Amino acid sequence: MTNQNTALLSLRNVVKHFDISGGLLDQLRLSGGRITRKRTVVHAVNDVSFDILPGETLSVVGESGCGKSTLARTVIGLYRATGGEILYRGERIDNLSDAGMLPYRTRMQMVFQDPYASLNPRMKVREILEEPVRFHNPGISDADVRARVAAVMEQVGVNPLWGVRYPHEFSGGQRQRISIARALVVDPEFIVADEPISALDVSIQAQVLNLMMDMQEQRNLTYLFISHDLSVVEHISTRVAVMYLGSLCELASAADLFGAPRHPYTQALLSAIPRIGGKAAAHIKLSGDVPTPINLPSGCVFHGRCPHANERCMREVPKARQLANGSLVACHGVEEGRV
Amino acid sequence: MAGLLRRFRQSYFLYSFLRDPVAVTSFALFVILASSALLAPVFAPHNPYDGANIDIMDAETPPLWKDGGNPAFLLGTDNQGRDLFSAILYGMRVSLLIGVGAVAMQACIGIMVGLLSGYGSRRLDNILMRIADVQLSFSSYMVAIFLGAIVQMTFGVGRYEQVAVPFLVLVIGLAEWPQYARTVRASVLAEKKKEYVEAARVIGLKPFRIMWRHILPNTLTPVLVISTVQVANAIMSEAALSFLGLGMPVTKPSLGSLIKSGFQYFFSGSWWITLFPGVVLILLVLSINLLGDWLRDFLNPKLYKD
Amino acid sequence: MQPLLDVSSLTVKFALRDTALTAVNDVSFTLSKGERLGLVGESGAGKSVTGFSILNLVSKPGFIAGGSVLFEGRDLTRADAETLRDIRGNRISMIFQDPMMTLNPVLTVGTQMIETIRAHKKVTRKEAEAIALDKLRKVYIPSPERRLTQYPHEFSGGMRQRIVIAIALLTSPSLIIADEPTTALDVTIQAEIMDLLLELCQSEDMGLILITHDLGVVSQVTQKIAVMYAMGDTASVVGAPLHPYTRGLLGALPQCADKADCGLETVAAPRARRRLNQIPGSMPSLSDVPRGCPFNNRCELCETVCTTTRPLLEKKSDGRLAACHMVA
Amino acid sequence: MFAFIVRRVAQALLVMFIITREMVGVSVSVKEREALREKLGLNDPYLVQWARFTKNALQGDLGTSYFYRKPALDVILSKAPATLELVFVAQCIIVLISVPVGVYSACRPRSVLSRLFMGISIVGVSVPVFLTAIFMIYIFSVHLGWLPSFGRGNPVEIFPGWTSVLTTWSNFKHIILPSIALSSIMLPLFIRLIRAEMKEALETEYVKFARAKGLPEWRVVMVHAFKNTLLPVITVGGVQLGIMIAFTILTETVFQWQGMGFMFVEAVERADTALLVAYLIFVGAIFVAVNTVVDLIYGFVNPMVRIAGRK
Repeated sequence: MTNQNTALLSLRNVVKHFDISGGLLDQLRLSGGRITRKRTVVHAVNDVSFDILPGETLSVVGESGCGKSTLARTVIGLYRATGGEILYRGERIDNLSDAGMLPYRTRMQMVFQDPYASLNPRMKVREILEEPVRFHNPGISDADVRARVAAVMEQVGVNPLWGVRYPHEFSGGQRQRISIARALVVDPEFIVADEPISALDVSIQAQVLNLMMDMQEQRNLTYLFISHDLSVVEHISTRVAVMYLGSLCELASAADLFGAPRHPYTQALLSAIPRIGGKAAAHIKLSGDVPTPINLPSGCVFHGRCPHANERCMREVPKARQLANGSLVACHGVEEGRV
Repeated sequence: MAGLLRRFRQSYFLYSFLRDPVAVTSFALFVILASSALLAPVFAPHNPYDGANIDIMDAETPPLWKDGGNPAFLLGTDNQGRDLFSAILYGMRVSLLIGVGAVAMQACIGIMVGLLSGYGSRRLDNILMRIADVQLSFSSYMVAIFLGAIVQMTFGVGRYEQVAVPFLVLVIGLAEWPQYARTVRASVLAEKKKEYVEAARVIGLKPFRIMWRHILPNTLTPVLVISTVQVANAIMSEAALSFLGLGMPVTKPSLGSLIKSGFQYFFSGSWWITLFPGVVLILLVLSINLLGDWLRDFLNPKLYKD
Repeated sequence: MQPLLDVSSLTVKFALRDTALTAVNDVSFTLSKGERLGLVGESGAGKSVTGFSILNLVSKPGFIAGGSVLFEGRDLTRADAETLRDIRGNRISMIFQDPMMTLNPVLTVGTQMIETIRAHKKVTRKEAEAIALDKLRKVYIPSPERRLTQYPHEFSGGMRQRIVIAIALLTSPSLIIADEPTTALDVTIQAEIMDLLLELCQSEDMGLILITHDLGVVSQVTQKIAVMYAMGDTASVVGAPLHPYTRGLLGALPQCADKADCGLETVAAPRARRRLNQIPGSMPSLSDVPRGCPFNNRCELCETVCTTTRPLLEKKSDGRLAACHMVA
Repeated sequence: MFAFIVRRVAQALLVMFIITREMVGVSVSVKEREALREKLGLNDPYLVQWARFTKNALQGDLGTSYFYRKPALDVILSKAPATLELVFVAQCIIVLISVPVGVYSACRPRSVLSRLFMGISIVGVSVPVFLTAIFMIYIFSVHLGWLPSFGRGNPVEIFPGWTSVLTTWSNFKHIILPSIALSSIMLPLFIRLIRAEMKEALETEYVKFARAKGLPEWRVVMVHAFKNTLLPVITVGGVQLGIMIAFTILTETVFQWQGMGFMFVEAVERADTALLVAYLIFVGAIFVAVNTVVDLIYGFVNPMVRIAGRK
């Protein structure tokens, strides 16, 4: 693991559970003539640790329900972690009050998935972009606010004159640019992007990806990039983390991960990407479906579908171990040299 | 201001309104009814509240065009000799006043409760929604009738007259607020999940500001839609209460109490005392309902397709 | 020999209050028995509408405004309701995008399968049930007898899509139209479903029209690819695309920018940070499709003729079809 | 299922608590109040009063009617059959008309007939029940003389304590006008509800899929679309049934129908508080019961609830 002092953001054993059992009444069950109380807990993120280095793009990939979006929202402070620590440049931020979190709000920002839901339909684009500037710089003059917003709009490729329009007057790609602009107006150094392009068409995806890469270059941004699209991740990332059912399976540099995946789940996932001109038959077939995060399997969460699983995998939760090339892999099989 | 006016004139709202003859007609009808009610003292030939003006000898005069009609009384008189036309104008004013007032009250309580319940803690939500459930499980009529009975009993008929209007506003307002609370809560819950709210939280805005500035404006469309229907319902509720003798007293009649006062004479030949206020009541409610219908279709594009 | 399906100059419009918007304009393609065709395009390109109009199932206010769909020699755009009903679900089956929405939540899987068989074949319930069980086994549903009595929400997403495929297979159709069959599913499940679909098409000698936005999926499963853009048909093949839109689309894919194995020689050499090739602007909405070639306002090859005359789909020098003035 | 029953009971108790609490303190008039207060124990703390009232209520004692000089519950039980019968017939009218009309106008939204239905329905919503009743009496009783204008005729006792007008035609004639008047306010709502839900169901993917499967049109409409429409209709239906009982007050007043509603208005005029309280508690109980039944039916139609209940 990288040195804590150099990391921009560190996650230490982060756990996030959601209690969805509802009120006390819903928890009560009549079983065998006795009333029992049963909680229903979604284990969205389980014991995830990694560092994000300044200037890199760390992507988190996984199938739907694997907890990658929850992880993103826990990092940015939308959810409060159930356990573990989140450190920003060495300072703990996961237990701060709203007021204590305020200084970090200008340093960390977020870009959302749905370009239609992420902009308030009742506010003009200019109002949407000016609000964070005014909020974080009380007493700033109107002219300064306008100038700052106009500069950012220019940068992301939205004509500042269009600020008087409402979001519904823009196309999906343009909205996503506005959404990026809203994150950038407070001049952050770290951006969490939760599936920022998955709701867009292919030709628009390329535009937005290019914009994100340009912004990273110009502003020296660090990205935590959440996506389920592996080919996009391969293209944009410095390092990639693979999640399955709330647990981290593998974290490696993009080249290592896509060149020589080590974790059986990563291997299966990569083989499933439809490659243009590739052959379809080469898929590694996984048996069964993804279990629900409500009743987690014992031991390794992947053992039910893993072709290499043995008795130890059912019993013992694998720890993430560092390999020679710096990758982290959480698998007994890799550790024992079986896989 | 001029710019706003111009934008309104070019808006799709106005365009589709003008293209719908039913909407235009009902709007015109509503404007005529409402303005003649508001300006009742100007239009009405007599003042029905002024006892000195009323002569019991004029009672049950038929409308002008019937045998025995009196040119002074266009639509005839009621059983006390009041000019029916004037009484209807004044009565409509009372009905509208109570309807709008009650809805304003429902909306105030309902929006507050809905916002708190949708955006507040789950426990608060549970408490507020249970109260709303209980309130809803008694239909508003029942609550209103019961409270009406109690208040009339405690105040006595004489003093009841003075408090009738605020009381009816209060009772109809209290009876129907859960409609608003549920509508607002449902759309707050839907809006709360949207990413623009999360974006506002990532900016660091305070919950109150998010609730007020970001969520509330996005819940107003359904509020607008149910408001029209609620005004119509409130007017009908008032009429029903008055018809049961628990609403406006006959000395200060609303449309409902006019209908009631005529009911017992209806089958003995004096049909006009009930018929004319009844028709006006129906036209008033119908025009509001038609407008509400159009508004709902306009604001809900899913239904707008057909 | 006549093709299984011959779509020629198909035009679909949507009636609005004052005007009619063209959603599909003059689309033509053919499919022979057992052949697999990919229909590719971005959202709004009219690919789903094309799929539905083959079965004459365009939902209101849409309507087929011209052209013909010849299936086994019969024109489905002019067929009467009874003929259509006989072909739908019997000779041509459809698979929809979201298996969550496709199956009726209040009917058991068994009911939904048996009603399909009995709508087309005179069989008893028992016999219909036997067919249903057989098809469920074909799509690898474990313990199918028990599954027949369950409701859709008791299945996972991948299982549901298998059931939809099993329903499509019930009457052994000669053509399956699959409208984005894996878009709502996860990558690993998606791969399984595509494999299954391909396997079944090959073993039963069924034709397939695969409607998707994913060029990767299409290139693995189908033999022919038609690319649609803003209501038009700009057919070409991925190997070495002719039409500037198809080239742009491929260049926009990260996997093509990263690797040179897409057969795309002309993709701009990757810049420092591997910028993707981007098509400027976005797809026009149906109400303001430009005159001439619908792609002209985003095309780098655009010339005067492109803004005046709509290019027709024609054979180019290497025998492939493309609708473009600028490609020889 | 367990949580459901507990919640229902708790809710019912809460409803009852609020009703009884609100009412226990209510007195008849200012003059009589003081004398009565002591006698009825109204000077005790509210909770004590409430506890006493509840204890009595649980033993079936809802107090004594001043006017009838009988236990209030007995008075209500003797009036209840008339009201329930009226509601039942009105409900039948609503179901029999709203389902076909709603389904038809959802399937053919642009046809002249559908537009006519919709037009009539919005007029129907806008006419108050008592006006419908008055106009109908005028037309069918006074003018045409076809149907009786008031009363219940000579109801026949079909069970001990349950008299009915449904058994003979001459009695049945009495219920025609009141039940139509009562259904007139709910019918348009149901037509519109069924139409809206049906239209939504007809646009779902599974209906499209059913068509693509080549099913006959009647099966697509009546099995695939209509079965899904039932769920919201049942939910709303339960709530509306409660409101309908409230509307019987108006209907029964106009038609002098000797049911609970008529009795209620009389009790208001006679300041018979015990009877008023008993009435509200009785109606509240009916309401809770109806809602429980509706929830059970809902669970029966909706497979997802059934599963959730089984857990």
